[in-house]
Amino acid sequence: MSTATGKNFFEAASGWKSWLFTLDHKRIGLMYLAAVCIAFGLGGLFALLLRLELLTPTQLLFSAKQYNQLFTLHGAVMVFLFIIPSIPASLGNFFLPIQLGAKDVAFPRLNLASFHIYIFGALFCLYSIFAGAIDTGWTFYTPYSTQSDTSVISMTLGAFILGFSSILTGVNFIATIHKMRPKGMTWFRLPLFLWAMYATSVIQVLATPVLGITLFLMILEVSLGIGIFDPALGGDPVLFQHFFWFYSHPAVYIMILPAMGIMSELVTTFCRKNIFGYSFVAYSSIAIAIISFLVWGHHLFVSGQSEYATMLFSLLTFLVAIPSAIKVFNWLVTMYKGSISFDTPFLYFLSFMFLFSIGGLTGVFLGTLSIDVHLHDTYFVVAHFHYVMMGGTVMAFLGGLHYWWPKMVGKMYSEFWGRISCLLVFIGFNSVFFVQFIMGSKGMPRRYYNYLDQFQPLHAFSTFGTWILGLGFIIMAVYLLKSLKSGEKAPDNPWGGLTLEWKTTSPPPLENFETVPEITHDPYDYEKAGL
Amino acid sequence: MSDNHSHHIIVPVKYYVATFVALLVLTFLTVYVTRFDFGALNIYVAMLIAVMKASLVLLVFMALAWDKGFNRIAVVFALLFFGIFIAFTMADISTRGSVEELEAGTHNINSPVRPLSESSKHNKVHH
Amino acid sequence: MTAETQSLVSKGTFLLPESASTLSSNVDSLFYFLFWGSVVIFVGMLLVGIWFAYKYKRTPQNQEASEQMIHNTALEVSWTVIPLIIVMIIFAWGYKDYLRLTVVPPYAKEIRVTGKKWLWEFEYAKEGVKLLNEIVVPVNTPVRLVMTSEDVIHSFFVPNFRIKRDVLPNRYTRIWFEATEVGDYQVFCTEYCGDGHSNMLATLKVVSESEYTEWLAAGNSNDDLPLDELGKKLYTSKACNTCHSTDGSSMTGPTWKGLYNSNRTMADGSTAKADDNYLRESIVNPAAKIVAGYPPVMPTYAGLLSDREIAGLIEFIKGVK
Amino acid sequence: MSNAAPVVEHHVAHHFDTAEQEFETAKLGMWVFLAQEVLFFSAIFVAYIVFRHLHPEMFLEASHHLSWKLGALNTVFLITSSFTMVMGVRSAQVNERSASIKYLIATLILAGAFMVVKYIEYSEKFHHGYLPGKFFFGEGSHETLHLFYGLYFAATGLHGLHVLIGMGLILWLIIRSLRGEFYSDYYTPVEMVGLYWHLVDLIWIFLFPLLYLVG
Repeated sequence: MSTATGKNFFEAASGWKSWLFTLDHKRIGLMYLAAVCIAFGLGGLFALLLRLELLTPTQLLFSAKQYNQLFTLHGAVMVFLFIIPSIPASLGNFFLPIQLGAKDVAFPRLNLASFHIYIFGALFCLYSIFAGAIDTGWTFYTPYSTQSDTSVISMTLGAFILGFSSILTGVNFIATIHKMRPKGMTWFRLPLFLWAMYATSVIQVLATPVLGITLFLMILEVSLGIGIFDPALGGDPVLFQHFFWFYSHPAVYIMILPAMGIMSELVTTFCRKNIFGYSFVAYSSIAIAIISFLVWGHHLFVSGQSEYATMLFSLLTFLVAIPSAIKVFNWLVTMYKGSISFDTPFLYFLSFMFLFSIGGLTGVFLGTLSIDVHLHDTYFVVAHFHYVMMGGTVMAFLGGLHYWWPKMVGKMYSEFWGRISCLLVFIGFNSVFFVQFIMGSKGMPRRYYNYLDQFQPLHAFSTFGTWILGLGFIIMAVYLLKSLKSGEKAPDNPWGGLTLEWKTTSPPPLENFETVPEITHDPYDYEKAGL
Repeated sequence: MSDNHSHHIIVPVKYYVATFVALLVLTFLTVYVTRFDFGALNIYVAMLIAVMKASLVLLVFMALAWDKGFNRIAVVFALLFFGIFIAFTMADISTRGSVEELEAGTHNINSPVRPLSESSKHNKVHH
Repeated sequence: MTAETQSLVSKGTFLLPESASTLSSNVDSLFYFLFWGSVVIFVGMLLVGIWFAYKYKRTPQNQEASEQMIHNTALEVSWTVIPLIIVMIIFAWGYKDYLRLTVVPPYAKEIRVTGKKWLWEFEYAKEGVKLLNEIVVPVNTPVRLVMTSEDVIHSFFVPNFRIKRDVLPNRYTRIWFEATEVGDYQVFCTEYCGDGHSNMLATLKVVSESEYTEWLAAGNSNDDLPLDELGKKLYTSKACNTCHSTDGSSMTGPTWKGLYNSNRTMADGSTAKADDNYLRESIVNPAAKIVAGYPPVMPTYAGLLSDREIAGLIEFIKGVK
Repeated sequence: MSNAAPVVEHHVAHHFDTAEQEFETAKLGMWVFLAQEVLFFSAIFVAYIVFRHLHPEMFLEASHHLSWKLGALNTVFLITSSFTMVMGVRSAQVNERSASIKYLIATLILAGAFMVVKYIEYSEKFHHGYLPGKFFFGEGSHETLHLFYGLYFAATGLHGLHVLIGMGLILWLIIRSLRGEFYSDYYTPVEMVGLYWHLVDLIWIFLFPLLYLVG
């Protein structure tokens, strides 16, 4: 039905309804992108404020309760509103069908519905911020959450609703990858980003419903007191932790797998080289997805979980380190004998490699039982998961954002400012979080409003780092928004990428391709592509 | 890579009727067996019948018996992770506290702890 | 916030606080094994990365990859299998020490611990001693703590001993240690439990066997202090300062500044004058009168404070103006 | 039945190549969604197993408070409705529109009957104070009985919600069927709702013996 009019998808329709009720995966992806960026800004603001409070060992700006609300909201907004949908729902939505060579996702209306559900859930979360912000920590541990006088129900309801948005996106992507591949696009010709998205979707579909039912039971617990999580009524608070982490540990891989997918795209394009060990990288995504379901109990090593279960979970936790390590080694070797160009996206690739390696190696410390006893619930854990989540996922998200920005909006950003901001983000991030490893192993517990005076120099250093980090992000926001207005027009293939999105115009037409390209070789085969 | 050659399966009515009858019989059976006490096995008998009923519904009513590979895999994976959820949670619940009963040698732990008398002797030497 | 405990940051090794129990050195050796192992792997990868980035950067001469190396099974298998073996060794090592940390020697001395918002209560059942936010143990003696919570989940953490265990309501959890060095050690609550979480601290005093016996015999009294100084001491040691300020600011509970003999309005609308009897009742039976605007969260101190200590606190409150 | 309504022909959505691809994709999506549903209910079953393990005798007592007769009746209702549903789908497959509509209406009625019985059971429980958690004031020799009822209401309530959603979907099918939108080449929604409905039945097949019979 589409005609080769030369119009891109922006020009295909106009008016706010053409966005809010669009069935085009590209527009939905961009709306998600805007939404997650706003959520990131909000979560980042909370982070700046709570780090500011920690500049001194005692009260500086906020009361203890306000501080507790700040770190809870920081966690909840970053996890549920930003990082879970960050890559899959925005960049994934935009590029999954294009890289596949399809006209759209399998269920466009479901895709729109999941965006609307996301907005609806986000509104619930925002409402809860103004109606007595929740102070339970983003993990909602019982019985604290059943006793808290803050808006526990509206925040959990928000997270419950957001969960369905995530599930529906997962269903959609699985069906798309299975059924929408054009002729020639075999499983082993899929770009590695799609393998990662597929593995992510499997986790979204199989793990997120457990979060749904857990939060549902928790809402019943708070409102009706059904008692299964409440020790005062004969329930077991550790059971809540099992339920919660059955979702929330695999959720960590919902966050990192798409990031790993982006890494594979970046390293091949900017080294002009075929990926080293395609099948190992692809299968390791699936392996991570499956093993991720078997390790949730490592969050409960000191929670009163049985020692036998603890042993089992620790053993399996070590297994999940292997496929992650395989990926990192493969990316590193892909650089060998390449032609490496240090454009902004590749700088993010290097940042990811540096930071994610630290995050991964410190994860081994935490998986080790005797050491976890000491490090559990200290700043070491805070630093570890920020190195993985922010050093990993956010760096990859930014790498992907810069990589695909010209394709999405058809404009180039300032390369100079791109590199400056990447450098600031990298330096700022390390200043904030590296000292937290030391604080943690020295015994500083997390979620502390006041702390011992002796920790102040380290805390202050960390707080100064947030300002560098914040500056990096402000610069980024400025040059990206500026490029929308006055950026140079982007060529169709600015980086020399081989995957299908670079074979259509920037920005792509309504149905992605004027003519669907023929797929005759592997996604990163620079020899056959004859570039 | 769509499979254009496959056709919709139209299952003969007799299969549906037979399944329906079997389900009713099994429902009757599951109620009937509660008259007998198998002790701890009660739950397994009930679950066995429930699994048989569920398999009938899945295979015939939901046509998995004639369906494509992936739809079966989806079900298998859902049940697999459901099973893991139960097994691992129960691995905790049912073994809690049992490590307390361990004798120090069971896990080949060379406990660094000395008997009290020895410890107090040590103490005197120390000071 | 200050603590008279041994410094966590300045003492000890590069990354860990001073080790002071029989098992902490085991934990530390594995920690440093992992640490140096990680440093070697990380620096190795970093050097390889820098070398590649330098050698193969895009130049007019190097516009295309010089060789498309896409697979090497030996390499792939080796970096799958070798890490697997290494992590399995780490797992076994960690589990062995974990069991040592967990399995309590049967002849350990038992102390009961109760966590509640936001204080630690220690009860020596045999000796009939009850302490608040302070625990005294003899050196070189295994001690078992049997812990429970009265409200939400707390967690008992002694960094110098490398031990930590959650404290759950309606259930007992156990932890044990054998201190090897005399000194004062910091106890933290490490499971988030609300506004006073970061003030839920305690001091663990390790004393010599003889001092311990003396301490038990002396019955833990503060008889020699004047009343108001005793109150001042108790204000921090019994964690009153978690919820009550002396500078007029409103925390979880009302401030003590100008409290004495002031008129108080209760949540139910009644009023009362904050005289000695009112203060005493507020300490031993806090739920009897709740000042308007404050949550009814204060635990009772009946049995935890002697009459003289209560009198000391009242004297201290009188002095805060 | 308004068999007179002409067949409304279905157009394959623009991003699919063939009707076959469209159907297969929808079916695969539905199965993935059902996998999600299984895990959605999973935590309730896990909680059931955990608390049954911890309080076996309390569960024994509690299950005697439930009427196995009403439970069995409801089981028969749901199994029958599954049968009528599958016949409704089959009739659509072979272009027998009026039969399809009749079967769908039968399914709807059976689902309604299930909810009526559920209502009778619930009001009886409310009357005797067998309520979840803190509202519990029923009689019983175990003081943890409220835990069972917490689970009972969570499980049956959630299942009942699924039945209600299913009834809405079946009603929607009936309306679309009457408009002549389903025929042998296009009956995707009927098939999908059918799958969903069988899953609702499946869950009840397990809930019935676990809650009413095992003791």
